[in-house]
Order: sequence, then structure tokens, then C-alpha cells
Amino acid sequence: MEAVFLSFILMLSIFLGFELISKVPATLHTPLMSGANAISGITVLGALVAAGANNSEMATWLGGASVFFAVINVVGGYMVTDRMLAMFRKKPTGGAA
Amino acid sequence: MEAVFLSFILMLSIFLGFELISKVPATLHTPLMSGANAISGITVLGALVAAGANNSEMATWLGGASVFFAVINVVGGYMVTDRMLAMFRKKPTGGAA
Amino acid sequence: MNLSAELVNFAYIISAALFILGLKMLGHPDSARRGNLYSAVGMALAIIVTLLADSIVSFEVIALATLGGTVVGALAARLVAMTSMPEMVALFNGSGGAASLLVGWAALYDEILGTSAPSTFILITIILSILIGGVTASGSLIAYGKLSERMTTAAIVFAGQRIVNSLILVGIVGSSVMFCLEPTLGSQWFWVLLALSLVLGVMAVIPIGGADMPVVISLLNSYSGLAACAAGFAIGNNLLIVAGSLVGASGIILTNIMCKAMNRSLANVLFSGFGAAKAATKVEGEVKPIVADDAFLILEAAQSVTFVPGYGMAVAQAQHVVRELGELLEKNGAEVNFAIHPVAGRMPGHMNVLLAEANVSYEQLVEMDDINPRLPNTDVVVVIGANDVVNPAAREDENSPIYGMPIINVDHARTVFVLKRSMGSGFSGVDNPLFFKENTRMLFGDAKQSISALVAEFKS
Amino acid sequence: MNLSAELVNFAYIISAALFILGLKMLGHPDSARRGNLYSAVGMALAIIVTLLADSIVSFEVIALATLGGTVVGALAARLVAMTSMPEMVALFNGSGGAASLLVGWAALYDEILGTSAPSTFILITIILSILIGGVTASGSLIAYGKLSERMTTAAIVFAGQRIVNSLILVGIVGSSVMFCLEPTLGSQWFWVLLALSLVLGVMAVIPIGGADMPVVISLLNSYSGLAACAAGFAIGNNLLIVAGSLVGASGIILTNIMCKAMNRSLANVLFSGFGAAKAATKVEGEVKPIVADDAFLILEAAQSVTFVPGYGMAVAQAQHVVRELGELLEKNGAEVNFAIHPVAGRMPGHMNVLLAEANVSYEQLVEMDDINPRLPNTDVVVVIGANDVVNPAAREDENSPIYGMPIINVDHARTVFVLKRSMGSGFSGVDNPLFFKENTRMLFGDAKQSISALVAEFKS
Ligand SMILES: NC(=O)c1ccc[n+]([C@@H]2O[C@H](COP(=O)([O-])OP(=O)(O)OC[C@H]3O[C@@H](n4cnc5c(N)ncnc54)[C@H](OP(=O)(O)O)[C@@H]3O)[C@@H](O)[C@H]2O)c1
Ligand SMILES: NC(=O)c1ccc[n+]([C@@H]2O[C@H](COP(=O)([O-])OP(=O)(O)OC[C@H]3O[C@@H](n4cnc5c(N)ncnc54)[C@H](OP(=O)(O)O)[C@@H]3O)[C@@H](O)[C@H]2O)c1
Repeated sequence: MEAVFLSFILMLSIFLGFELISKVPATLHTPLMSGANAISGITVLGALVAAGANNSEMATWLGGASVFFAVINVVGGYMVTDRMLAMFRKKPTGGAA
Repeated sequence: MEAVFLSFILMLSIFLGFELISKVPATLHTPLMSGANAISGITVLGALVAAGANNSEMATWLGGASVFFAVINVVGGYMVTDRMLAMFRKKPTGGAA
Repeated sequence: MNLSAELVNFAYIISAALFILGLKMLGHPDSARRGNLYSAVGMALAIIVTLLADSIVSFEVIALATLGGTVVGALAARLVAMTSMPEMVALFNGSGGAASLLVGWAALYDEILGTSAPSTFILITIILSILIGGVTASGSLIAYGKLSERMTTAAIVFAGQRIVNSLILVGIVGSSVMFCLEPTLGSQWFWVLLALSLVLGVMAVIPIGGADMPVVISLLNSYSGLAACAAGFAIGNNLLIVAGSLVGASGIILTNIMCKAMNRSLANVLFSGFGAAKAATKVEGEVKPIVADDAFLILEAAQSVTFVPGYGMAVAQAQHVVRELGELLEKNGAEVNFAIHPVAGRMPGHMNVLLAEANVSYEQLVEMDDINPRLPNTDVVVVIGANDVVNPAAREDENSPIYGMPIINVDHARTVFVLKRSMGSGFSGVDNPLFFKENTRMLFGDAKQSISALVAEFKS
Repeated sequence: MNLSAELVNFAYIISAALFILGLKMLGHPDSARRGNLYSAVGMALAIIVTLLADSIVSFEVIALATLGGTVVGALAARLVAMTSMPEMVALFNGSGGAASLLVGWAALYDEILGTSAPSTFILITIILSILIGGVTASGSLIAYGKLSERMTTAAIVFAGQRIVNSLILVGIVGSSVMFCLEPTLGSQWFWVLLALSLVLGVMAVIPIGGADMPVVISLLNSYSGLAACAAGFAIGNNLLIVAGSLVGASGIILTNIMCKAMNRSLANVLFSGFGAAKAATKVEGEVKPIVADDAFLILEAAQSVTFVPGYGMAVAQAQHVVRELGELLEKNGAEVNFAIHPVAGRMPGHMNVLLAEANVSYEQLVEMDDINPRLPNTDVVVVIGANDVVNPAAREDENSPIYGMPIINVDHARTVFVLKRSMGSGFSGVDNPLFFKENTRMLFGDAKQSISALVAEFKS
């Protein structure tokens, strides 16, 4: 039954993803790409469980490595997106007239 | 755990519903309302199970009654929506110029 | 053939996808009809696999009830006049609510008779399903009564109403808690809950004026989705939850759009009986009637004509002759538009449906915000059975109950013809100063007859 | 504090809602930054509750790995130049792919060492997670190499490439099947699968030219979402599935938008090595260089000036001086625009980011379709390090590999200045006949220096 629920969730998220993204204007495509990339770092959850569950030594090391990579993706992704978006803020004085 | 999955599904569907509906132009609001109403007849599934599971006589009768009402909602809803939408079809000759 | 629960649920996923696709396609005029079909196919699929699932063992009651429901639903859908669509939707909606109530009730039997004691979570979802279903059912019936004018369309208010309503709410919460504590089949708390749910639906809708019924229906539509959702939690059915929340969201959005178009908050619609508002400034002045012959002469000379249809066009079924008149005017060299107010008629988009039925092309339909700036340069505006949506009191009279509602400013045009049968007010029950303006001419009579007379003049 | 699985999952629902809200808000310039923050909060919440869940018992490895990852990620994000954004995203993306691969691998250990034999469904999802993760990781690395020009940007093609790739695919399917049949820890099939996944990533990206890397990154981004999704199925985690599929969908849509902007199909991008296309018609003619002094005189007299930035502006970091020049021109009475080609630069919206960094206001940015009809009436177009996106061969030369790509028709303007360092070609490697046109003047040199020279002249 779990597979059924997960598939349901998959189907809904795919539709939702399409609805959400297809509205984003071209201007914001670069931050969108890197923001979405940061979200894909969600694998970090799986990595944490693998590294911390103490199931087998090998799984712990593999998990540790995957935590490392996933955290790079998450931290770097969000920070870089924020840096880009900071430039899009409303300016007190517009560039020109 | 089932409650968790169901809540996940609920959350996603609500977001999806908002995304889908907020794009519909005013022209189509009446058919949208009646089309959505037809979908709400989905209770018919619960009604069918109640009426057919043979759990207790009372449940069967209650289920039967709910099948009746739900089917009215479903059949009537889809048919009336279709009737309305049939009028929106591309016309071979436009009304005027 | 007995399908396993897994297979049934995978089919439900397909159904849900079809509902979603269907709703998406309902958003474009070209694909809307196909979208409705997709959605219907999804429903059919869900029903079929449910019937094939191994939980269903006896089919007699089902067959009978389905047959009955199909006949009633199909006949109603076939026979209803396009103008009575809103009432019809109200009834269908009430039907859905009643179904949710009954499903919850039946689930209760199964749970209580089941092997293990029902969990509080399940009980709460069942109670929600009964409560929301009951409110939807009785509320929709009242809405139907008001819309079809089988009962007074005025807001029904009485002293102590708030207290009574508060007591009902307290009663509902109390009986729910008592029932959850001791869930037995014969529990009197259950009956109290059931009765109060139905009463709540009635009490919630009667203080709302007839003109606000479309908002109510849309909100009740949303409720019927929520009821399906609750039923889904009660019986652990994913598809009920998905479909229910799609409907719930759609109802809330439509409600919101309508409230915005009337410049009122939802709370204002629900809790301030329309008729009970402060008295508007009394309108006085001279009314200038006109006969079809004279109206024809003016129309013949007009360079630009804008039609503003309202509920009266629906009542008179005048849409076809209106289209004809429009064509004749165009042949005569005038520019012809139809100005559509978002809440003209009794449902959102009501006028669009009617004009589409009469084959008026999209391009001629203009929205309120686009037409208003053009009206000062328009020679003739023909108001066909619209009233509230062209009432300048909404703009000028701060004491008017409809003050603040955006309207079509027909009084800014050079000449206004108002086609209606009497000096009666619109659905909001508010007087209309437009009828007394300098540039307004009243063409009394049934809209269809008046327009037909004009068409005849043009043809001769 | 140990949270139960239910509580953790309810927190995941909130996280998912935050991701969704965040993505929604990323769609408007005003709310985008807040949206990214919401999404980050969702991620933090998910990480915290996961750490508090009772399945996690040892924290040393986690603490170390998290610290390391945070330092690397934060430094990279801080130090990277805005112009190298595309490479950075490629690396982050590869990182995510590697993580998915490793999670799948670790899950494999747990499954095989677990009490009951792993189900085929679980095995398949694990294999998918490893396969997609591996392809994403190695593919992103190659994309990084090409974008940063650490390796040749040309398409690498060799005889028999298709056969080799087919063999790899067959090997992957074969080893997966063998592994599923006998899932043991030391299975050589697993190693074959792992190696082939990484090789497949490399082989998939090397035949694609550097100019198409943004499309590849966007597609790999989508893959990393799918990998997270597969990992979610493998370990039964809802949030991985929701977040993964949101990312998957977003990547595919962006890919599609880019392909459309280049007028090519995705298949064409992926499978036809760009450089390997038929030879374009050789371009010949006379090049007319111009020096900054002369360019200044012409600009001073111009009534309307349009800047067309491209990748070269990013390389030269010229955006700030460009804005300054724009302001001076406006003071001088000219109408100034910036024409933005959707695929100028190396990422979609790349130019928007740079010009926003330099404080150019939205209103001055004009999209390709809007600027083209206005170009014939434009006095001067200043092309700043753009090449492919203004190459008229895309319009005129049917043999050109970029034929059919929509471009900004700068050659229709009265005068065109092209600022670049040499006669070298753009990222597509295609010659540009624009440089030889009658009305084109080449202003050779680094874009920033050239523009600075113009600014200095205006100021003096
Ligand atoms: N559409 C929606 O979604 C929606 C939602 C919420 C509220 N509402 C409310 O509904 C109202 C809609 O305004 P409206 O201007 O369209 O309609 P209205 O204000 O209800 O006025 C309709 C007018 O049509 C006339 N009429 C009726 N039958 C006629 C016939 N056979 N021939 C000619 N005239 C006829 C009536 O006058 P006589 O009796 O004198 O003929 C009446 O004054 C507004 O108050 C609006 O707030 C609508
Ligand atoms: N943006 C996207 O999302 C995306 C997606 C897919 C593909 N692409 C591809 O990327 C390309 C983008 O086109 P583009 O016109 O922006 O760039 P381009 O065609 O790559 O040309 C860039 C030009 O800038 C010049 N340049 C480099 N450094 C410079 C400097 N410091 N000062 C002055 N000039 C400098 C180079 O000429 P010199 O070496 O002579 O100076 C080069 O010709 C297209 O082929 C497009 O299809 C982009």
C-alpha cells in the first residue's frame, strides 16, 4: 500500500511542479535553476539516515560521504541563489530615469 | 502512518487546486463551478463501498441512499456542464463580422 | 473479477490525473469540453474499479440506487433551462452534500460494529463528514429556494439570531465531544449532531440576501469538496481526498473572485443580511419612458452601441434576438459591443454562457474595466434586464448597501435605454437612480418582446 | 529528544509546503528572494527533524560531513564570480547526483543486511537512484569542464560512438537484471552497474557542444530531482519524492524553454554534436574597424541606442560601465534600451542577472520579440560581446548549424558597433557574417575597456 501512496504523491507533485514553474518569467530563470537545484539537495535526508542509523560500517561511511556532497549542494545552492536574487531587489534609486 | 500520507496528499491537492483554478478566465466560471461540483460527486466511491460491503443492513441502506444522491450529483453535474460547454465550441460561422 | 486494493488504488491515481487534466483544460474555451469529458472518464474509471474491488459483495441496492440517480440526474440536466443553471447547480450540490452525510453515517455503523474500537481520529473525520455534508445539503436547499424564488429572496433576520447561532455551534461541538467519548450506535448525541448540522445549514443561509446566493453556492460547492475530503479520511480513500480538495480549492477561489467583483469581503456577504443594511438615500425624479418606434430611430442613427445584459436577459431568454439586433446594427454601420459585468446574472460568467449559446463571437464581449473608459464616447447603451450592475448608487451614494461595488458606468454614455418590465428593483432590492437620469429612457416590457420589436423595425 | 515517525512526517509536510511556496514566490522578482528563504527554511526544518528522529543514533560522521560540506558549499557560493554561475550550478548539481548515488548505495547495504530479503520493487528504485545519480554526477562534471573551458568546448565525436553507447546501455540493463536476481553485497554486477552509470554520464555529455551546456545542465538538474525521487521510493521518504519531482518538473520545463528559444528539439541538442554539423557557407568580405574616438562621435549624435549584451559582457565584467554609458547617453538625449536574447550568455536569464547587478532598471530591458520590429528605426546598436545571438546566418544561411535559431536582428539597425576582442567565433563555433556587413563597425578590444573609453570621452 505504501507504494500506492508514494505514487499518488509523485503524480501530484509532478503536476504541481509543472503548474508552478511554467509561470516563472525568463528574467528569473537563472535563480530558478539554482534554487531548484538547491531543493534537489533534499537527498540529504536520506544521507543523514544512512550515516546515522548505525546499520553497518560501510553504510555509515557511504552515508557520511553522501551527507558531505548533499550539504555542499544545499548550502551552496541556497547561498548562491540568494546572492543572485539580492541583485533583483527593489532599488532605492533606479539605474536611470 | 496512513494519516501522514493522506495529509501529504491533501496538502498537495490543495496547492494544485489553487494553481489550476486561479488561471481560469471569468468566461468559464459557470461551467467550472458546475464541473467542479460534478467532481465532488466522487463521494460515490464511499457510497458504493458502504452499500455493497454487506457489513450491516443499516449501513447498506444508508449506503444505497448515498449512492442515489451521489449519482445524481455525478451524472447531472457532468451532463449539465457538457451542455453548457457545447455552446462554447468554435463556431463555423461567427455570430457577426 | 476481484481487484486487489493496490490495483484499485493505482487506477485511482489515473482517475486523479484525469480530474487534474480535466480541470486544467476547463481553463481554456477550446479545450473545456474535452476537459469535462476527461474528468467524466476519470469518474467512470474510479466507479468501475471500485465496483470490481473485492470489498463489494452485494450489488442489488447499488444497481437500484444507481439507476434511480442516473435517471433523476440525467433528466434534470437535460430539461433544465439554461437560465435556471444556478438553481440546478445548487440542487446537485446539495445532493453531493447529502451523499457525504450518508457515507459518514454508514461508515459510523461499520466502525462501531467493527472488531476493534474506532480511533478518535476516525471518529472526528466521520463527524466532520456528517457535519459538513449536512450543512451543505440543507444550505444548498435553502439557496435553491431563494434562487428559484420559491421562498423570499430577502435576507431573513430576527432578534437574537446571533445567540441562536452560537447556541447551535456550541451544541454541535458539545454533542461531537460527547459522542466521541462514548461512540455507541443508539447514542442520542449522534441524533443531536445530525439535526443540528442540518439546522446550521439553514441558519447560515437564510440571513443572506438572494443577490448573494451565487457566492453562497460557490462556497457550498467548496464545502461539498471538503465533505468528500473528510469522508476520504474517514474511509481511507485517496481519491476522495484529492478530488475533494481540488473542488474545495476551486470553490474558495471562485468565491473570492466574486466577492472581489462586488467589492465586499466574504465575512460581509455571510454575516450582514443584505436587506438589513442602512437605508439608502431615497431616489426621486422624473422617469422618461420611450416606445420601440422612437428607440429605433435613435438606434438607427447611432455610430456605436453597447449592450449591457443582466439577469433580465436570462429571464426573458432574449439572447438570440439580442444577437440578431446586434448584427442588424452592425450592418447598419454601427460598432457593436457587449459589456459583461463579472457578476451580472446569477452566476459568475452567466452572461458569457448565454451569449455563447446565442453564437455571439468572443471578440465582441468586453470586460467591465475595458468598457468603462470607452462609454463617454458611446452613442447608445442598451441595458437589457440588468439593474444592480449598472446602478450608479454604487459609485455615488455612500449610504447605499451596494456602495463600493464596481459597476458599468452606463450613465456616462450619451443615451441609455433601460429594458425592463417595471420600476422594480434588482436582486439586491436597492433603488436605481439611473432610471431618473437626464439621458436615460425606459423601454418597459419583457426584454425579448422589446428587442423583437426593434428587430422588426430594422427589417421593415 | 526522539521524534516518532509520524511527527517527523508531519514536519515533512510543512517542509514540502514551504518548498512549494518558495518555488511559487521565485516566480516574481519582488518575492523571489523571500521565496528562496522559505525554501531554505523548509530544508532546515526537514534536516532538523530528521536528525531528531529516533532512527538516527550516531552523530560523529554526520557532524564531520556536515561541517565539511557547509564550508565547501559556503565558500564556493561566496567566492564564485557572478559570471561563473553556470559552472557553479553544474558543480552543485553534480554534488547532488553523487549524494543520490551514495544514498542508494548505502540503502543497498541496509536492505541486503536487513532481516528479510529485499523486494524487487525496492531493488529497482535503489538501482535507479544509483544510475541516475551516477549519470548526473559524471555528466555534471563534464558540463563543468566544458563551461569553464578546462576541456575542449567542441563536441567530441568518434566513429562507432553510437555502438559504444548502445553497448553501455545494454550493459546497464543487463547488470541491473543480474543484480536483481541475486542481490548480494559483493556482487560484481553491482560494480559493473556503478562504473557504467558514471561512464554513461560522460558519454552522454561529451558529444554535446559547449554552447549547448546550459540545456544540458538544466536537464541534469531535472535528473538530480529524479534521482532524489528514486531515492525517496527506495527509503520510503515522502519529502524526497515531493521535492525531487518538483525539481524534476522544473528542470524539464526550463530545458524545453531553452530549446524553443534556440528553435531546436531536445533530441537535436542531445544527439547531434553541434560542431559535427554540415559546414556553413564560408563568410568573406571586408571588416571595417573603428576606434573609440570615432564611435563616440557617432553615439553622441544618436537619437536611439540599443545595447545587445552577450557572454562577452559577462567575461569582461562590463555590466557596470555599460550602465554608466547608458545613463550618459540618456542625459545626452538619446533613448536607451537593452535588448535581451533569451539564451544570451551561458544560462537562461544570465543577462538579466548581470544587468540587475549593475542596477539597470527593469523598464529598459526589452525582449527579443519586442525589440526586433523597432530595430530598423534605431540609430546605433552596440553589441557587447554577443555573437551567436546576433548572427544573421541563423536567418539567412540554410547551411549554418544555427539556422532557424531566432536572433536579434541587429543588422537591420542603421549602424552596428560590435565590441569584441578578435574575429573569433562565439560558443557555437560558427562564423558571423554580421562582421562583414556594410553598416557594421568592429570596436576591437576587451568590452570593459572599450566601453570605459567611451564613458571617458562622454565625461570629458
Ligand atoms: N453573477 C454572479 O455571479 C453574482 C454573484 C453574486 C451576486 N450577484 C448579484 O446578482 C445581481 C446581478 O445584477 P443584474 O444587473 O444582472 O441583475 P438584477 O440587478 O438582479 O436585475 C435584473 C433586472 O432584470 C429585470 N427583468 C427581469 N425579468 C425581465 C424580463 N423578462 N424582461 C426584462 N427585464 C427583466 C428586473 O426588472 P423588472 O422586474 O422591472 O423587469 C430586474 O431589475 C447583482 O446584485 C449581483 O451582486 C451575482
Ligand atoms: N543563455 C543560455 O541559456 C544558453 C542556453 C543554451 C545555449 N546557449 C548558447 O550560448 C551562446 C550565447 O550567445 P552569445 O551571443 O551571448 O555569446 P557567444 O556567441 O558565446 O559569443 C560571445 C562573444 O563574446 C566575445 N568576448 C569574450 N570575452 C570578451 C571580452 N572580455 N570582451 C569583449 N568580448 C568578449 C567573444 O569574442 P572574442 O573572443 O573575439 O572576444 C565571443 O564571440 C549561444 O550560442 C547560445 O545558443 C546559451
